[in-house]
Order: sequence, then C-alpha cells, then structure tokens
Amino acid sequence: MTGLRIEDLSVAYAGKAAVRGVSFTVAPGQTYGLVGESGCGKTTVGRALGGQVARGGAITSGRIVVDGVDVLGLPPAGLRRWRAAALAVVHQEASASLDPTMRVGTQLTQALRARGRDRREVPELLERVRLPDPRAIARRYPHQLSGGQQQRVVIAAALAARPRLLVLDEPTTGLDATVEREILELIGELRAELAAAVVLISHDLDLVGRLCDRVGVLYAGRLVEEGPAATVLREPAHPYPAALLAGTPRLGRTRRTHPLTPIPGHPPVPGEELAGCSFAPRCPRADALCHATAPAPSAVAVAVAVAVAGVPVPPVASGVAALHQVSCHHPGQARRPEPRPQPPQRQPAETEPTETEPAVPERGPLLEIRGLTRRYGRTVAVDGADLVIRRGEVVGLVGESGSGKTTLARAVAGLAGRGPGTITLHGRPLHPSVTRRDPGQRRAVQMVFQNPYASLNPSHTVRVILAKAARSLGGTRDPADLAREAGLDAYILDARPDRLSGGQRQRAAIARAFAGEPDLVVCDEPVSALDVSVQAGVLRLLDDRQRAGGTSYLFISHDLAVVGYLADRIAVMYQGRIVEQGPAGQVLHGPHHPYTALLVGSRRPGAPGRVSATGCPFAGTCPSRVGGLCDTSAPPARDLGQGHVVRCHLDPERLPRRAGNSTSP
Amino acid sequence: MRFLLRRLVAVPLTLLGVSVLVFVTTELVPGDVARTILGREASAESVARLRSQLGLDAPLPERYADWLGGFLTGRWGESYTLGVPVRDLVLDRLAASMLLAALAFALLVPVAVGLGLVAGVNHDRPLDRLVSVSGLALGATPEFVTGVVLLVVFAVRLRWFPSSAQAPDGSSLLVRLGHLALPALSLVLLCTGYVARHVRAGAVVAIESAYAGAAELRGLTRWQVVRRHVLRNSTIAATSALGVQLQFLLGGLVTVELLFNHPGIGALLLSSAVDKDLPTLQATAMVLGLLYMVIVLAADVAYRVLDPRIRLGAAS
Amino acid sequence: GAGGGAPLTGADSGAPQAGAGANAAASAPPRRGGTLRAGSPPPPTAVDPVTMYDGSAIAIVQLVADYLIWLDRDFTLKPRLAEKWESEDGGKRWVFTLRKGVTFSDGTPLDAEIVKASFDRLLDPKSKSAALSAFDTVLAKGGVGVRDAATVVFTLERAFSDFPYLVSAGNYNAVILKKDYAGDFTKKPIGTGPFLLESYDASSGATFTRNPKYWEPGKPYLDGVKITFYADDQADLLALQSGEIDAQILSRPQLVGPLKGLGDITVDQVQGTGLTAFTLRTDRPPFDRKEARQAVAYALDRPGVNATIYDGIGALGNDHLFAPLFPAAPDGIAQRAKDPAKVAELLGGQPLKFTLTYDPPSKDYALTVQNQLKQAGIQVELDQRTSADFYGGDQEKDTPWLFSTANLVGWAGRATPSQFIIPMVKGGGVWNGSKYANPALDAAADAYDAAQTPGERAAQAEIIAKALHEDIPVIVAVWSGTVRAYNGRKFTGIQAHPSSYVDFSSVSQVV
Amino acid sequence: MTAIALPFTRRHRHRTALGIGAGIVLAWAVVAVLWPQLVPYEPDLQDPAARFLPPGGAHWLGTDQFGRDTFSRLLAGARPVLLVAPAATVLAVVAGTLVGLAAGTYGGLLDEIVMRVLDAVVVFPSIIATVLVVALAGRSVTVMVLVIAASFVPIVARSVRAATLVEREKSYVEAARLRGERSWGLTVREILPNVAPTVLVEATSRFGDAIFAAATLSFLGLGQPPGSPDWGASVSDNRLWLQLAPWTVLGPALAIASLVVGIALVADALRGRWEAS
Ligand SMILES: Nc1ncnc2c1ncn2[C@@H]1O[C@H](COP(=O)(O)OP(=O)(O)OP(=O)(O)O)[C@@H](O)[C@H]1O
Ligand SMILES: Nc1ncnc2c1ncn2[C@@H]1O[C@H](COP(=O)(O)OP(=O)(O)OP(=O)(O)O)[C@@H](O)[C@H]1O
Ligand SMILES: [Mg+2]
Ligand SMILES: [Mg+2]
Ligand code: NI
Repeated sequence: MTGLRIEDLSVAYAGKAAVRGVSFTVAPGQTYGLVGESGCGKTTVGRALGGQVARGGAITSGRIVVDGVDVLGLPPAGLRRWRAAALAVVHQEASASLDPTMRVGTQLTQALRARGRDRREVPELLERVRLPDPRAIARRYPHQLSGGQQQRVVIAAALAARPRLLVLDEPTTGLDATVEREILELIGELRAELAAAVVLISHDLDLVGRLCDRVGVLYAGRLVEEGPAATVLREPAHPYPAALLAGTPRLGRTRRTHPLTPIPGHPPVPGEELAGCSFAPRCPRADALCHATAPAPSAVAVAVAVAVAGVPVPPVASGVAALHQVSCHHPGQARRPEPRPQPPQRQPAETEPTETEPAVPERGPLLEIRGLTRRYGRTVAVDGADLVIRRGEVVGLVGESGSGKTTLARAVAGLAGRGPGTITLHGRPLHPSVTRRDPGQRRAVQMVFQNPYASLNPSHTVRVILAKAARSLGGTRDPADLAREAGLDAYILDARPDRLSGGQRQRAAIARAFAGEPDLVVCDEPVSALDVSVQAGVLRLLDDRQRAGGTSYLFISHDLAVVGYLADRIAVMYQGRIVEQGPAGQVLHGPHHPYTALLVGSRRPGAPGRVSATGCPFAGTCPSRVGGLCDTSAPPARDLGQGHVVRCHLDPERLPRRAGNSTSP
Repeated sequence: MRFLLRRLVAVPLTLLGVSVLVFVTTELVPGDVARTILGREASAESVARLRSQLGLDAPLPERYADWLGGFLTGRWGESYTLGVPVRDLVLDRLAASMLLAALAFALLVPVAVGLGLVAGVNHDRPLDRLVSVSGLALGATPEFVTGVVLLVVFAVRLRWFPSSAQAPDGSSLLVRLGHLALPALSLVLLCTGYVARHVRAGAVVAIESAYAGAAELRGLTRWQVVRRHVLRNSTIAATSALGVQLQFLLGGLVTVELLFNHPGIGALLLSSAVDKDLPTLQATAMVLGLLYMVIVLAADVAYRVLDPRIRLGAAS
Repeated sequence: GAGGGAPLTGADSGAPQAGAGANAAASAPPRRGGTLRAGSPPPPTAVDPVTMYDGSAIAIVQLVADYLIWLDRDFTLKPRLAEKWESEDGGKRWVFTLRKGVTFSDGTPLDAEIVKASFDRLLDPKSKSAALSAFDTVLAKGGVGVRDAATVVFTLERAFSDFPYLVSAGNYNAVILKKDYAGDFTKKPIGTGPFLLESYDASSGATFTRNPKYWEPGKPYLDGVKITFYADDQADLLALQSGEIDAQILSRPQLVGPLKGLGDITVDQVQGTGLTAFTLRTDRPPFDRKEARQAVAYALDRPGVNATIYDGIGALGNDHLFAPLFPAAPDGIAQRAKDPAKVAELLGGQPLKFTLTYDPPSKDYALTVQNQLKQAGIQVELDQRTSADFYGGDQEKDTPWLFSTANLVGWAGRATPSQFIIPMVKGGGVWNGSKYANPALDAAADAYDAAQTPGERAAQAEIIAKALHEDIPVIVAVWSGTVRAYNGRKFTGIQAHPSSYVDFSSVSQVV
Repeated sequence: MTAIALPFTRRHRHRTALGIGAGIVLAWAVVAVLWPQLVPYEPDLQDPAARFLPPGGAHWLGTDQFGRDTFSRLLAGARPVLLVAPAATVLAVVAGTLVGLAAGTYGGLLDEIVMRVLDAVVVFPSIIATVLVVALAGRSVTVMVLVIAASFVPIVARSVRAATLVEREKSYVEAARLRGERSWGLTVREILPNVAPTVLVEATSRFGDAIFAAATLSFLGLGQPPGSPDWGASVSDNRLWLQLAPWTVLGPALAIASLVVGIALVADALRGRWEAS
C-alpha cells in the first residue's frame, strides 16, 4: 500500500479533544484538501501527520501509515529518520518557519545535508522555485526577502526533501493575489513531479477547489464531509460546507446580487462536548435528532457530483475511488442557495436591483483627492493620487502590498502627516492633520482599522469606547443602540476587548465609526484578519450600515472578491498611484489596466524591464509594454465612460479584458 | 551607522554632564580633604596651608575649568590623599577591575547560557524550576554574603583558592587567575540567574517557534535543533540582558573588590568619594562612565550584529 | 638593651614584659631568614612620617626608621638611637646622648645635627607636622640644640617631666630622618630602622628587606617583611585564617578575640591607654548640669562595654584620664559602676534625652551606650557622620567632634596622661570638646607636668582625677586593650602593643 | 490568526508561582506589621553575657556580637525592608512613568533631552550621590528611599517609554485621535491604562532590586541608621563574624533572598498573565 492512510486520528490538548476520529487516504500524486473554519483542527491534523504535536498536546488514538510505514509506531530515532527521508512540511507562515538569524542558503544547505546531499544544489533548488538570482538570494537572511520569496524558500526546502508525504499548511494565506497565484502554480507543478501524497490545508475554498483532487471538511475536529473536490465544493451534502460556501465572496458577485449569508454562532472549542451533531447549534436544518445523536459517516451518491455540468473536473488520479462520505442526519438538504452566478436565482428581500451594474444614483462628490503625495523618509508611499468618492458610494481600493493603500486611507483620515496635494470634503478643504480639523469634519470622516485586536483600547469596555466616541463625535445614540445596530449582543457592552472574538471586535469598531453618523468611513482591510465565516458577517454588517445611512466607504482590501462584493466603484493602486478607477464591474472585467488584468488573473507578468522615473511605474512588469513610450513618458488618463478612467498608454481597444470567469470554480 | 554616530556624539556630552555633577556634588559634601590628609590633630593653620597648596581656595568654576583643561590634555593631576599621579592610579585600578570583570564575564556567559538553555529546553519541568528559582535566589543574595561563604569554604577551610584577589607580583597568568577565581565566582553567582532567565525566555520562544518545529520535522534531533537554532536565537535575545549585567557587574565590583581585597576601580571610587579626593574621584567617575556607556553601546551593537534582522534591516 | 634611664619614669630594667611569642623566643636561639607577611589597612593618605597619623603608615615608617627612644608595650622607655637622656634645670632642659655607630641605610652616619634637623622639621610652624600639637607649650622651634656630634639638647618652654615620652615612639612622628628629607618617604625611604622599604604601592602594599646596616648586631632575624593592604577588615582576617598572611598589623579585639586558639592563630594582647572618649558639653543643656552627666556615667554598664567592644580585654575606666597603665594613676578613687537607683535620683524624675554624634569607628560603642542608657531610662539619638564630616569643619567654631552636645571620639593610646589632660580638659585646650573649664584642674595639670618627684606627681594626679571623676566632662568607660593576631606556628616574637606599634626586629621564624 | 489558547500547564504554573510568591511576600508583610507581638526579645536589647550564642534554647537563632536575639531582629528587620523598598519603588515608578510617558508621547527634542539626562543619571556613580546625601542629611530611611528611587527612575522611564512607543502605534490610539483627542490627554486616558502592565511589572522587578540595593547601601555603611535590624544592615554588620556566628548572617541573608524570590515569582507570574492575555 502506497500513499498516506490515516485511521481514526484523535489529538487532544491537555486532555481536551481537538481532533476526533479523522480518517482519510491520499494516493501518491494526489492532493487532498483539508478545509474548515479557524480552530477546527486543520493544523493539528497537519502536524500530527509528521508525528508532531504542539506542547501540551498528545495523539490519543489512530494510525498514520505512509507507504506502509506506521509513523506513530516508530521509535524516536526511527521517526527522525523517517522524517528526514520521507516528509516535508510547508508551514502556514513562511517567515516563522525560517530561522531569522540564519542565511537562507545555510538553512537550505542543512535541509539538503539531512538528506545526504550538499550545498551545491542550493542555487538549483532556488531556481526551481523561480527565485531570481539564486546565489544572491542564498546569501540573504529571511527578513530580506518578501513574503512570497520566503514562502518559495520554504517550498524549496520541501523540495530538497523529495518527500513521500508533503503537508502544506495554508501556504498562501497572507500573500498578495499575484504572488499567491505563482505559488499555487508552482505547487501544482511540483505535485506531478514528486508523485508524493500531498495534504493541502486551507480555509480558502476557492483555492482548494482549484488544486485538490479530494477534500475533507473539518468541523470541531471531525471530518464532517469528505469526497472529490469538485463534488464537495459544488454540491456539498453537509450543511456546514454549504454554509461556508454561502459566506465566501467570489469575483463577479456583488452585495446587490448575491448577499452573503454568514454562519451564525461559532464553532465549539475543544472540550466543549455536545451530545449530538456538533454543528447542530448553528445549523438551520437541525432537528431533535441532530441535537440528540451524533451522525455517523455515510456514503453519498456519486451521481450528484457528476451531474454538475460545464465545469472542468480536475483529473482524478487513478486508483482512488470517488468515494463521497458525509456525517449528517439530513445530507444534501442544504444545497447551496445560488449555485450559478448568472442570472441570480434569488434576491434578498431588502433590495431590488437586478442588473450586474448597480443603479447608484449619480450624486455629487463627497470627497475629492487631488495630487495627494505622502512620503516616509525617502519612500514615496502615495504619489500624486487623484480619487473621487461620491455621496453614498462605496469605493474599493485594491493594489498589491506596499502600493500605498493604507497611507492613502490614513491621509484621508488625517493620520498620515503632511504632504502635497489636497483633500476636500463637501468642497471644503480638509486639513492634513486630524487634530486641526474642525469637529464637523472629524465627525464626517471615520475609520475602521485592519487589525481588530489593536483597534480597540484593551483597557476600556465596549460601552466606554462607544460612549466616548459618541460624546466626542456629537453622536446622539447611546452605546446600547450602537451595539445593537452593529449586531452585538447587549452583554458585550460591558466586556473588555480581550474577551471578544475577532468578529465581535470588528463589529464594535464599526459601531464606533458610526457613532457620530459619518459621511465617509475609511475601511482599511477590515476583514483580512478574519475567518471566512466571520468575514461574511462583517461584510454583511458593513453593507447594512451603508444602506441604512447612505454612508460612503473607502474600502481597502487585497482580496478582489471582497472588494468586488462591496464596492460600487473600484480604484486600483500601483506604487503609490491610482492607475485605474471606475465602476466595479468594468474595472474587474475590463477593458482595464494591464496591472488590473494581472490582479484579476487574466494575465501573467511580463519579462522585467527597466523604467525611467518619468515613465509608467508599471512598465517594468507590464506584459503589454510599448517600448520607448511606457518606460519614458507618464501615461495619460483615458476616460472610458461612466467615470472609468485608466492611466495607460494603450488604446482603449487594446486594453486587456477578463476572459470569462476562468478562475472561479 | 547613523544610530552609532548619534550615540557616539552623546557619549562626551553625557560625560561632561557627569563631570559637572561630580564636581558640584562633591563640593556640597561636608568635610575637607586637607583635614583628611593631615588628620584631626593637625592644627588649623596647617590645614589652611595645605588647602591653599592643593588649590582648594580657588572658586569652584575656576577649579572646574582647570581640572577639565588638564583632564582633556591628559594631565589628570595628583591624588590629594595618596599623592600619586591620578592617571596611573586610575588606569592601574581600571586594568585590575577589567581583568576581574572579564574573567567573571567569561565565566558568566557560558554558565548562564548553558543553564538558560537547559531550563528553556525543559521549560515547565522540574529542572527548569530548579534552575530558575536557584538562579533567582542566588541573584537575590548579596554578593557580600556569597562572597564570604565562598571565602570561608574555599579559602579558609579547603584552601583551594587564595583568599585575596591580588597575586604576588610577577606571578604567572594561571596563578593570577587562581587568585581571581573566587571573586569572579561570586560575581558570576550574582549575575547568572538574571542572564539565565533571559536566555531561558529566549530559548522558550525559540524552541516553540515554527522554525524549530520545522527543523524537527526535517528529522533533526532535539540537540541539533537546540544547537543550530535555539542557541543563537536565545543568546541574541539575551544580549541586552548581558549588557545590563555588565553594568551590574561593575556595580558589584565595589563590594567584591573590598571583600577580596582587589585594588580595583570600584574600591577607588568609594574611597575617593568618601575622602573627597576630587581629582581621583573625577577621573574614576569619568572612566567608569565611559566604560559604562561603551558597554551599553557594545551591547546594542552586539545585538545589531548578532541579529541580522536589525543589522540588515535597512537593506531589505 | 642597656642604657641610661630617665629619672622619673623608671629605667628600663632587665627583661621586657614577655608576650606569648617572646617566651618561645627565649627558649631557643632565633632562626634567621624568612619573610613575614602582614596585613594592614591601606594608609588613607600618602605615607609621610611628618604628617602621618594612621596605624598603617606608622607601622611602615617604624619598620624603616627609628626613634630616639622606643615606647615599650608596658610603657617603659627603651633606648634606641639615644643611648641615654637626663634632665637639667629642673626638667626644663633635656640632654640626649646618641648611640654610636648608627648609619642610615644610604651610609650617612647618624649625628646630632641630623637629630636636630628631624625635630626642627616637626617644630616648624609652617610644617604640617602632626607633632606640633604634641609639643605645644612644651617645645618650640629653636628649642633644639647640638652640644656635640653625639649630644642633643632640648630646651623646653616649661618644665616637663615626661618629656622623654614626647621624643620617643610615643610621639609617633618623631622618627629620625636625614636632613634632606623632603616628604617623599616612599620614594626615598632612608632610615636607620631594621628594614629597608623595597617597594611601595598605595593600592596593594609594601615590601621590606633586612637592613644589613642595622645598628643592633644580628638583628633583624627576618630577611624581609611584606605588608599587604586590606581595605576590608574581613578580608584581612580571612587572609590570616587562610594562611595568606602571617600577622596583622592592626587587629581588632572584637574580631580576633573569638579566634584565640583556633587553628594556627595566636593572639597576643596587652593593656592600652586608648579610649573612646564620651564627651559631654558642659556649657550647654542638658549637660551643663553636673547631675545629668553623672546620671549618664552611672547608667553605664562598664564591664558590659568592655565585653562587647574589647572582647573583655580592656580595663574599666573611671571617668578620669589616668589609665591604669599610667604609673601616676591614682588608686584612691572608687570605681564607678552601674547604679540605676542613683541615676533615678540624679535625674530627679526629669527625662533626659540627647543626641550622640560620632563617626563610623565608634559605631558599636555608640550602639552599646545607646542601649545601656535606654535601659536606665535615658534616651539617646544616634547621629553618625562620615569621618570626614565629623572631623571636618572649623576646629575653632563648628567641627562636630568638638562642638556637639555629646560625642564619641576614639583616641589612640598616649604615652602620658598629660597628652590627654592638657588638650582635652584643660580650660581652652585645643581639643576640649566638653568646654570644661576648671582653674583648679588647670593648675594641677601644670603642676603635674612640672613635678619633680613621684609623690608630688601623685598628689597632683589625685586632684585632677578627682575633679574629672566628679565633674565628668568626659566619660571614660573602658581603657582599650590591644591585640595582635599572628600565625604562632610559623613566627615568634610578634607582640601586641598598646599603640599597635610594630617592632619586628626580634621576630623570627619558629624553628 | 486567532489567538491560540495557552496550554493549560503554563497557566497553571503561573498560578502556583503567583501563589507561592504572594504567600512569601504576604507572610513577611504580616511579620513587618505584627513583629512587636511576635518577638521573644526586644530586638535592640543587648546582653553582654550572652554574646555569640549559637541557636537553641533561649535564643532560637542565637545571638550576635551585642548579645541581641537574632530571631527577634530578623522579624523586626522585615519592617524597615518593607518600608524602604516599597517607598523607593513607588517613587521611582511614579516619576519614571511620568517621564517615560512624556518622552514617549512628545518625542522629538524633548525625548532626546530626557533620554540624555537619564543617561547621565545612570552613568553618574550612585555611590557619589549616596555619599553626598548621606553626608548632608545623615543616614536615614528617607535618604535611602530617595537614592534608590533616583537610581531606578531611568530604568522605569526607559521601559515605560518603550511601551508607550509601542502602544502609540496601535490603531486604537488613532481611533482616539480621529475623535479629536490631543497628545497628553490621549496619553493619560488611552495609553496609560495599557502601559499599566509594564508599569506593574517594572514595579515588581524594581521592588526586588530595591531590597537588594538597600542591603548593598547598608553594606557600604551608607544605608539604614546604625543599629537598625534591617536585614541588609544585619548582614553587613555581622558578616565579620560569619565564620564564628553564621546564624547572624545567614538568617537575614536568607530572608532577603526569600523576599526577592517571592517578589520575582509574583512579577514573573504577572508578566506571564499579561503575555497570555
Ligand atoms: N498548543 C495548543 N494547546 C492547546 N490547544 C491548542 C493548541 N494548538 C491548538 N489548540 C486548539 O486546538 C484547536 C485546533 O487548532 P488548530 O490550530 O489545529 O486549528 P486550525 O484549524 O489550524 O485553525 P486556523 O485556521 O486558525 O489555523 C483550536 O481550538 C485551538 O485552540
Ligand atoms: N511607518 C512607515 N515608515 C516607513 N515606511 C512606511 C511606513 N508605512 C508604510 N511605509 C512604506 O510606504 C509604502 C506604502 O505602504 P502602505 O502601508 O501604504 O501600503 P499598503 O498598500 O497598505 O500595503 P499592505 O497591503 O501591505 O497593507 C510601502 O513601501 C511601505 O514600506
Ligand atoms: Mg492552522
Ligand atoms: Mg495596508
Ligand atoms: Ni486563525
């Protein structure tokens, strides 16, 4: 028997079960996806596969067999030898799994030595993961590499292992869309080449759907559904994956067409034992049976999966049965509400627009940014940006990491110091520093920050936080109202932030931003730190608040699907400049800026070239670069109508478009 | 580099401030160095004569200016009380203290790092608790207690080591180190706990880190993981603690030098302060201050050199 | 040694008072050779015989240089560079005959001119000599004359029967140095003493070798002496116990007392004339009332002080300044002892409370006094100053040791009672911290100094002692005893000395 | 990432450490208050007939050079220790916190100047300062408190400043600025509560150091007034007889060590708590 076989794996931390009776098999060359909300036990399973548990934890039962070797039965020395010979693990955060004080090359050398090979292979390895100038990279320390580069180094170390079992724990979380795509492509190639059993852990259903042959859905440490990726992620038989899918924004689906449905409640923590199905408290279909007895795994008819047409099913490795199992008393009843993007089948009750392009009444500009420039020392973070936000409009701001999104947002809020350029609100200039703005202006512009853990003062209760905000912003509502509007239970008012979950904190932060009835709320990646299901709830809240008050948003995210979901118009930022802005649909689908094309995945970066300071900043990597023009002169702003402006030398007709929804499963 | 430059500029400024402070405070201390030199039985006239001989009659600013000018040009004057050139005195004493401090430090680093690592690797186990608590307790016991116990046991009872830190003139390095062993040891006992605690904290973080876990999953033994990854990361974390400890070591020198009869700079500081021997006191304070700042700076630089994240921070 | 004795002090007669070591030395011929390693505190100032006042410096100088007369441990005078001395003119002129054949270590022969120069140096009012105060009113500049190469004549200001003590080791600055001595003793250490100063380091110590030209044949027995400085008493003590040194120059009875007989350590002890003067200011409340002073004196448990401070080796004091060791000490005055009833009576129900000022060396004494007085209902507040502070300030106006209400001053042993009485309790005395003024006492003090017969002396002494015992300007609870600890298995001939002086010329290794 | 719940063991350890540490400190605090009821002898009472008695019988921990009862002095010594150290700590922590907050809040030139001054204070040998103050004001508890506090202010100020700088970067501070809060008010109302853990941890560590520093001052003869049963003073007074009467030294030395360890345990546990939350 080759490949990986897990039987009845259970892991407990301090006696509390975190993973319970998980079994699955992965054939060599096959990729198995493990999905689930945060805290469901994905990482725990992943670590257990290498025979490792975190401190305080223990594998309480089960067998892990890799190519016939019973891993857990090995003596310590044998386990080490097996790890050295057959295992490779790519951890979630590359920066954490590289020793910060050791050169990358040295670390790879050690990985090679462990396999009895030597350092001469280092450059070759780095080249395999497509890192430029491998020799220079090898001499660097981890912190001198970007996140994507670090991740590639970790993958290179995994490659050096030529493993039989490869575990990838959230290998792309926290990476830019473009970088993520490269990494995934790399993994895809390697999978075929290594012929190893691959376990891919992720909470990104999209990604798992694209990469995996089979998927296991973990909930509260149990595998609630398991089967071919295409089937499980399209026609889940269990209500949990169905709910996860319903809460995940996708490119091309907006809040007006496909409102997200968050899963209520939160997953049980280890030790929180339930008599019945652990999902029952959150399940819309749960009945007395579900609450009373835990369901046993049962097979689902294969036919369901095959029935989905028009979608390429990933090649299934030979020898693996397309077995589909689910642990549910009522399998299949909770189908995904809207399986097809167009036309929408069901509309939420509150809204009526049915078109793709939302009918935003043309209103006057609320905020105008002209030639805004902000520097940090010598770094130009924002470089002559122009942006208009109209009343009641959600403007999404996207761009790769470091493109200046946060700086722009902070400049609007009056937190980014001084610099050239003007910002006007209702036609009146806003002072660059918030403390110099008048109280009315301060009330008008509020902000929701990225990190929910830092944005609330940990020493005040939610009530105090909201009351202070209401008082100093001249708001009329009391904290209880604010909290209720933000979907927070009343008891949370008297809790300090450290007692709150990430989602609750972000809701409190949103409530605070709305305490003074703002005209504009700047949201800097408000959901990036949140789990899918929580993210859905927060997005929903933002949507509600926007509709209720007609507030404008400047909404920042690196996740295009999220931006596309919420935004009426989208601005694309690149190296401190706004290279494109326009109605959301047009920007995402094109014709759009070559850089936007790169972001939405319809293009690949071009060969790197040199650009002068006066040229288009994107010319360096632009696949459609016009030699002698793009790299020397600044691109003109081309208006494509409906306020869609693209800064590019290319003729509008030659601008790239997005070909269908190829990246969507 | 800019950081280093700024700090280096601050050094003479701080020293200048210290010298003014020393001058003014010493002036305020009651007592009279001339009386100290001549003893209480000397007549008032003799004392007055000596005062004017020593130039103590001049107004304070003038004396300060004189002293500063002399100090900067290398003329550090003569000790009022001992009548020997201050520069030789201070530098000799400094050299003696440095030898002791260096030995103590050389012992301290491996011992503390070793114990810290052992504790960190076994954290939350009995061994860890043993190391942590005993380190704490030793660090909490004044060095004049541990020192005396060491003396009684090893010098008086067992006679393994001499009781005095001073070796006879012209003895070999080994003999000299033998004389310094007990005082160094008492300093080490004083400081080990503190440094070991910092190393331990660093080691705990390192051993629980993802890179240590990853290394283990690559098939490395615990020992290999500790040697390759934990050691360096935990010592880096403890560098600033070592810097603090070096300062502490200097402070401990006063008592240890007294106890082990080691004519070092700590003892000199105390006696010159008590006797109001201003030239000696000033020079001692300046030299110690300089040393102190150099140590802090060195610890910072060491931290930067050891930790590539800071050293090369700007490069990325 | 042989030599002429002074008329009133009793000649040095026969064998010296033998300490433990001396006894051993007597039984076997002394062995030559060996280096004695001794420990002592570092001298606080540069070693200069003219200005020195601390025990370490004195010891160093005494190893290298010599006096006209040595003050022995029983307070007899022993001829050294002077072979004999006698008084003329009713004690106003003193004639000293120098020993023949004495040369300095650089070969210069000793003569009367050199002796005269040595004393002129000390008497020069411009010098910073510590001896100036000792010679005050007795010998002035120009009072030293030369009769011939071997005879020096001192012409005094007034008759002074104890004058030989003033030119003996008892006046420790009175060493005989070459004419050209200019204050750099440790750099050019030339003397007539038993040893030569080989090297000196203010921080670490000094080494000495035998002086081959020493005038006393066959001595010293030792090849050399090495003194190591220990800034800390405990370090000194531990060095002795660990065998790193063989002897202590300055031992503290409190510390070494308990070590007697432990291991190799021998402790020699001797009665002394040192005291901790508990001075009360008689010119201001509360001690302007004699009863208050007496109450304090009756509240003290003197044997208790002796046990606590001197490990019991001292002699009880009786509040007058005649130590039992002084030949003139009167014996007719009853020893004062603790008497709570008397205290109560003297206080008459009035509370007594005062502040006691002192410097660190008197700390234990102060604590004992405080506790004993507390038990008698007298409240003492302690005011400890640094030594620099305590002895600093203006000696005419405000120095704490002469101007505080009550204070403790440690006095090293003196050779004669006058050295205490004249400065301390005579009206207008330079160190009259009690501001005591009693014309009767003043007259008696002068008469005592001038007295030519023992009977006259005793009479005057009794007057003085009774006055002091009654008026109590200074409480003398205990007269110190001094000790010297050394390794008795290795060396013999080491003795304690009331003033902690060193004479290592007879020290030898144990055979 | 969601914060992972700390493993049970570590929390548990913090709790036991906190318990033991707090127990030790509390026990000594009780002794400091109640010693007059607890001592078998008056701590100052001298008995020349009972000097250097070994432990046992009438004197459980023996007697010292004055014939005073070591055990009584040990108990009585808790009070001066527990007066000086907390007072010095409170003083240093209050002053250091204010300085640190100000430097961290206003930054720029003020920060630079303050840090340089603190440097000079750190570099200025505290022995000189102590000799000075002792000479001017005599040996007293107040002097000790002031000297120790002054030498700790820079340490406290530095860590409070560092913590302030960290907190200042957090977005809740920006949220407060969006509300219109100004520098100092913002620092006091928003930042101060969050550097409180740092302040408290500083306080506990300084507390331990203060005990040690007080003992060292006494050793150098610059500390407690003479005769005080203070442990540091006892150790330094009696160390000369360590060989002969070890009980006079080891008792107070162990007492110091136990108190410092107790405080360190509390400090560690508190720090652990904050890191955990
Ligand atoms: N070292 C540990 N000690 C105690 N409990 C732990 C430990 N590590 C994880 N847990 C708990 O075990 C459960 C599963 O954790 P795990 O890290 O496997 O989840 P995950 O699915 O990987 O979550 P995420 O998406 O956040 O990475 C969680 O409830 C977590 O709190
Ligand atoms: N405080 C700062 N000091 C110095 N440089 C900064 C600072 N903050 C940001 N920068 C730099 O300014 C540029 C823009 O940063 P900004 O945070 O605005 O980008 P971003 O688009 O928000 O990136 P991300 O998606 O990673 O949040 C980057 O090059 C960044 O390194
Ligand atoms: Mg995980
Ligand atoms: Mg950002
Ligand atoms: Ni997470």
